[in-house]
Amino acid sequence: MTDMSVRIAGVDFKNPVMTASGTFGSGAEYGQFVDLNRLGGVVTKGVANVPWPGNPVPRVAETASGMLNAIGLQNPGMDLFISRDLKYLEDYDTNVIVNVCGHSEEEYLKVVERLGDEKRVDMLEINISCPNVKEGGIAFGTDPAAVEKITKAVKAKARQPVIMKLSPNVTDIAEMAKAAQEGGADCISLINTITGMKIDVERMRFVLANKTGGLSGPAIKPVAVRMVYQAAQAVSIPVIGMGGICCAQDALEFILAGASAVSIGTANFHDPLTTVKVIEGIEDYMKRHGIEKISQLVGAVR
Amino acid sequence: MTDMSVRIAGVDFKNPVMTASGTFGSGAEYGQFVDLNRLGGVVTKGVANVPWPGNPVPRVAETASGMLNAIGLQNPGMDLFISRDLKYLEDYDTNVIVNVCGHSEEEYLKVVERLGDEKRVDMLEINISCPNVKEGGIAFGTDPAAVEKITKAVKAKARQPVIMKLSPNVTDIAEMAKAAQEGGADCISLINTITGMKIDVERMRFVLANKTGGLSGPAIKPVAVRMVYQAAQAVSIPVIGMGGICCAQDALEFILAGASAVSIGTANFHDPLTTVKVIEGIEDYMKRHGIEKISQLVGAVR
Amino acid sequence: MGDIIKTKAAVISQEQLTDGIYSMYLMAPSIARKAAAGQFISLYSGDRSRLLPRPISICQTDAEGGRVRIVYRIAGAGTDEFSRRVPGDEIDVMGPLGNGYEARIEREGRRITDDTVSIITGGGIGIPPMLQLASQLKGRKIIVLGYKDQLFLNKEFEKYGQVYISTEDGSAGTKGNILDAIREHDISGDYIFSCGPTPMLRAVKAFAAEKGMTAYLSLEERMACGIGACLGCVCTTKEKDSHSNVKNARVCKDGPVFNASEVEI
Amino acid sequence: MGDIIKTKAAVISQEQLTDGIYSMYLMAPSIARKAAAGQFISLYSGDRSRLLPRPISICQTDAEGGRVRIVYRIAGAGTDEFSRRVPGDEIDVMGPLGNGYEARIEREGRRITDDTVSIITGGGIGIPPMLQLASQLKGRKIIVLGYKDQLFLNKEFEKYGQVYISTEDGSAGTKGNILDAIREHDISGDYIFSCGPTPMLRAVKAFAAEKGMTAYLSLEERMACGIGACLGCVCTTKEKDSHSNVKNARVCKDGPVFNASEVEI
Ligand SMILES: Cc1cc2nc3c(=O)[nH]c(=O)nc-3n(C[C@H](O)[C@H](O)[C@H](O)COP(=O)(O)OP(=O)(O)OC[C@H]3O[C@@H](n4cnc5c(N)ncnc54)[C@H](O)[C@@H]3O)c2cc1C
Ligand SMILES: Cc1cc2nc3c(=O)[nH]c(=O)nc-3n(C[C@H](O)[C@H](O)[C@H](O)COP(=O)(O)OP(=O)(O)OC[C@H]3O[C@@H](n4cnc5c(N)ncnc54)[C@H](O)[C@@H]3O)c2cc1C
Ligand SMILES: Cc1cc2nc3c(=O)[nH]c(=O)nc-3n(C[C@H](O)[C@H](O)[C@H](O)COP(=O)(O)O)c2cc1C
Ligand SMILES: Cc1cc2nc3c(=O)[nH]c(=O)nc-3n(C[C@H](O)[C@H](O)[C@H](O)COP(=O)(O)O)c2cc1C
Ligand code: FES
Ligand code: FES
Repeated sequence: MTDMSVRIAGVDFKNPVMTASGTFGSGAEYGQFVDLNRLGGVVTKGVANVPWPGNPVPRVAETASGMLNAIGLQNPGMDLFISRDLKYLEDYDTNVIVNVCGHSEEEYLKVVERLGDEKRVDMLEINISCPNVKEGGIAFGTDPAAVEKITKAVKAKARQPVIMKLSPNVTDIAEMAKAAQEGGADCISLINTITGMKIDVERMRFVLANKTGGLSGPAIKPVAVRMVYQAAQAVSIPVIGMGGICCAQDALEFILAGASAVSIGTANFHDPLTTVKVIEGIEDYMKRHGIEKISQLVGAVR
Repeated sequence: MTDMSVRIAGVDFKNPVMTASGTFGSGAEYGQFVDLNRLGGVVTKGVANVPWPGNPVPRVAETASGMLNAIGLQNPGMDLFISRDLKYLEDYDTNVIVNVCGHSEEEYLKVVERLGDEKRVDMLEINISCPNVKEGGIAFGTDPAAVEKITKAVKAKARQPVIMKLSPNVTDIAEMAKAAQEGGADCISLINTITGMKIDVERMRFVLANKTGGLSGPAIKPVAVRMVYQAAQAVSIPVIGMGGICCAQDALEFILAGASAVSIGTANFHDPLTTVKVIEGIEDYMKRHGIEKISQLVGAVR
Repeated sequence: MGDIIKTKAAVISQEQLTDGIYSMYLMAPSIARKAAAGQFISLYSGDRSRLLPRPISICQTDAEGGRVRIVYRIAGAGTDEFSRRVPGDEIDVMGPLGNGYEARIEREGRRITDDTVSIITGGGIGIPPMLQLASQLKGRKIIVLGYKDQLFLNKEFEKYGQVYISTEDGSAGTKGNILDAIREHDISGDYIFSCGPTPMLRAVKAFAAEKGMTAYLSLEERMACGIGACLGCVCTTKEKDSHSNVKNARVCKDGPVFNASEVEI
Repeated sequence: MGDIIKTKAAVISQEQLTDGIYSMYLMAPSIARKAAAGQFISLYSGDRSRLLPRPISICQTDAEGGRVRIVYRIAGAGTDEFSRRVPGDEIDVMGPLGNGYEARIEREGRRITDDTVSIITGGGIGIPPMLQLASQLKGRKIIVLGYKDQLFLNKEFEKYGQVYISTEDGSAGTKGNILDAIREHDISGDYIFSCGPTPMLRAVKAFAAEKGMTAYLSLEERMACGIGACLGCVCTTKEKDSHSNVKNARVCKDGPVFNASEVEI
């Protein structure tokens, strides 16, 4: 028997494969292609205390084996999110992880408190790493003292286990991981997108209205695997890895590097069945290599 | 007439297209494919005061639209470099930029002093950003105070104009660019490679003997363009841009973002004629857009 | 599970209509069966360095034959790749995507009858989706097609109504854009349907407002998912839309067809 | 300008020899004219996400016909892609690369005459380059081929000398590796040439040292440029080599063929 279940911060996952925030809505759209019951977890698009309009278009651009996005955390606000998106997810047997965003500590805390009462929320993922909003987001995620402070503040209010989502746009990821752990995080996830830019040379202007955007997809996978490895070496709390995962082999790179679970983002846009294919591929790999429990693979390459 | 010539730190280039250090040897091998006389400049592989053996193999690995390398600055030492590689370049009418590496300030300075007498050396590029050596390299390039200090030390001894080559593995590239300018650099170049990792999941081991390597190629272009833009906005000295350039359009992205010249690295491995094709493509673009002098394009998108 | 499917579609035929404009028939029965005028499909590149879908409007469907026709312009590497595919090759496609014209009209409680007069306008590469609309719409149809210089598809419209043409260089029809043609021929109707470059859509919107007509426009935006999940492709709406809770509708899912009065373009 | 060229080569034929092993003929006249046994070519993927060359040994050349034959194993995405190319398709190739066996022998001042006895050994996917060597080498040739289980190319060697076989599962020839076959048949000679997995090359080196024979080995290493510029593909040498000024020779340019006594493997 291959046992793909993992336990992260006291939460049981049927398998280590989830969706990456912002690439899967709250599951309704991709639910047309994949049975959400098969997923380890659904990580929702970032939600704030009030609706956010996001950035002007164009918001997305293709790059070599990747893409840039500058959605700017458009979201319908926590009230509609709870009454509609969380409600939709009630019918599924998968973990729900709500990604939380804010412009200030106060805004983050409003969402964290409000979600505290929601039974359908299994974990919170605090996005301190979005490169596409002027205030908040990445500003919190590139200074270890700020990471520790916001983590502490969130932990003081949170009723669910807290995942701190780290930015790759830093000199030393291990330091950021440690700061999150110091602050009391139950888990860290990484990487968010790497800040990038594309210029339309024929029209002599930026492709994205926001000038810069976040780079995701297979292009960034080597950077993500390296950072997950460094972070996992630096802390004792579990790590959720992501960045460019397209197939089971990619997911296994993250797990062998130290991730207890993985998230799949950009690849969904190319193939909506990616999550399920990755789950099946990991199972097949475990059988071929005679691995009984997936936990045996976590951090096995060091 | 399209005028592609540029002047950087008092040095005249017939066009803004050069090779990226470490990808072109000292020109002899690619000289079989391209006429070196056509290039704006040849930037040599990093050279140290004594021969360096570099890292164990495997040293290279392919990634999605990119590659990892962990050559570890293998080089024959400055004496053989001068007597053989510089001598070879004497026959060509192109600028010669020597990339300099070291484990300590002292080692950098030994090379800088020794090259001071060499007429064939038009500029020095100081590599404070190699992620593949334990000491020196990147350690100098990720702390602004260290960048300023090494720049000052090099400038005090250098007889040729000095380019400081910056690392992308930092939180704030503008700060690094300013530190180099503060230290008296004549020019900055960026980006060097981004630290990455690849795991062979079937064999459950790192693909590179050095575990980590530097990511280069089209995959990193959006990050490189963003950093060149940010650096060019932050300083008044000229910027040489690189990272994933494969065609004229790519090179023009860097120029429009603020680079006075560009270097081509990984793309040579895929197509040895890339440099010449880029030169021809830029010329064609200038004609189509009625641009007389390439300097009109530098930083034109902001 | 849903109505949208992702599948491999075999290329049945590939034909160049004019410089850089191609017509391709794909075998995709489940899409052909369901697709309505104004909907689109996403085509995926076979090259692993190009991950995002290329949205292309459905130009014609043949439900019985299982065929979907697209007409497209080479705009970059992806469309260039598609133009090189030959019969027998396969392309990954997803569809049908978005809401077509009739779905939107119905939702608004309107009805097109045999007495309705519709002006169907397309500009440049916005012309192809209008062919399916022209073939399906009830009532009388007046068709106005705008080109830069070289004409394509115009003959195929003739069986559905009177066709007027405008060209920027005046080489055929009215010199100017489709609004010039509409004014020159004093064309009027109950509805106006339009797909084309944004300046043209803006002009159509203004014209419709001026004449008190109802206008439906098909918008374009850069997409990543094509199914409403990523919020990449929004357009600004006049009122808060129910999904976003801000004034941002998704072109891929809520559109691409919108009532001109509900969007800011 | 140099001897190495990069060119598009048309696929002439593609044939599966056994599970996962393919034989392909390419039309590349300028490479065919110059290539010597032991040299290799770099093949480039048509997919923009895979940038690095795939080095593949030359298995046979036909200078007049302009054809180059390679025999390769599907090891990953690149070789899988090549195996799907059909006659008429084109592949970007560069070559001929590296130093072959004869160049190395000559450089060392040795000569192979009609009286020389050579043992030619290949293991697995190291067998293909030995075919060209077997066809060109003077003197008497004893050929020892090592397989896991399924044989390929072995018949084609028969016209050049006595062929001995080893298989890991014992399904043909000696059960074991090529050294077991050599010992079983008490094979000896003046030179031993070898290409195959590193453990086999190590065993050949030790065997040659023990018997006082000269051994030439063809090494493999991950490559980026394939022409000596990037220093990606080095092997450790006993002495400082003149290019690196450290004990690192480039497999792509200084090799892939080395005298066993000069390299540490
Ligand atoms: C709803 C909709 C329907 C369309 N219908 C048609 C049609 O019927 N015929 C036709 O020729 N074209 C149509 N287009 C435009 C078509 O999608 C683009 O021309 C095509 O995506 C360009 O891809 P490329 O790889 O050739 O160009 P590149 O410029 O290399 O593409 C790079 C990226 O930008 C995106 N992109 C580039 N141009 C556009 C654009 N105009 N709109 C949206 N994304 C773009 C691509 O999808 C890709 O992700 C439609 C667009 C939309 C949104
Ligand atoms: C001098 C030389 C001669 C060779 N001759 C042959 C031959 O005649 N027949 C044959 O089947 N194989 C040969 N190989 C091995 C062949 O190069 C690899 O199997 C092939 O590159 C794998 O590419 P891939 O895309 O299928 O695999 P992937 O694993 O997807 O390749 C990923 C990257 O790793 C490199 N790589 C993977 N395996 C090897 C390897 N063993 N050696 C070097 N690079 C590798 C690839 O070139 C590519 O850059 C030779 C290798 C060398 C160095
Ligand atoms: C369109 C898009 C929207 C995203 N939105 C969010 C978000 O709201 N919150 C967040 O924490 N990360 C967001 N991300 C980052 C992803 O969750 C993920 O960290 C990143 O894309 C790397 O994974 P990938 O390469 O698999 O996409 C977004 C990414 C994309 C592409
Ligand atoms: C194989 C290899 C070797 C390199 N060696 C050096 C070096 O010696 N010194 C240096 O400053 N940069 C070195 N670099 C970095 C390149 O000069 C360049 O900054 C980087 O590769 C990004 O450009 P590219 O994407 O065009 O390759 C090396 C890069 C590669 C791929
Ligand atoms: S493309 Fe993702 S929401 Fe429209
Ligand atoms: S592959 Fe570049 S030196 Fe051999």
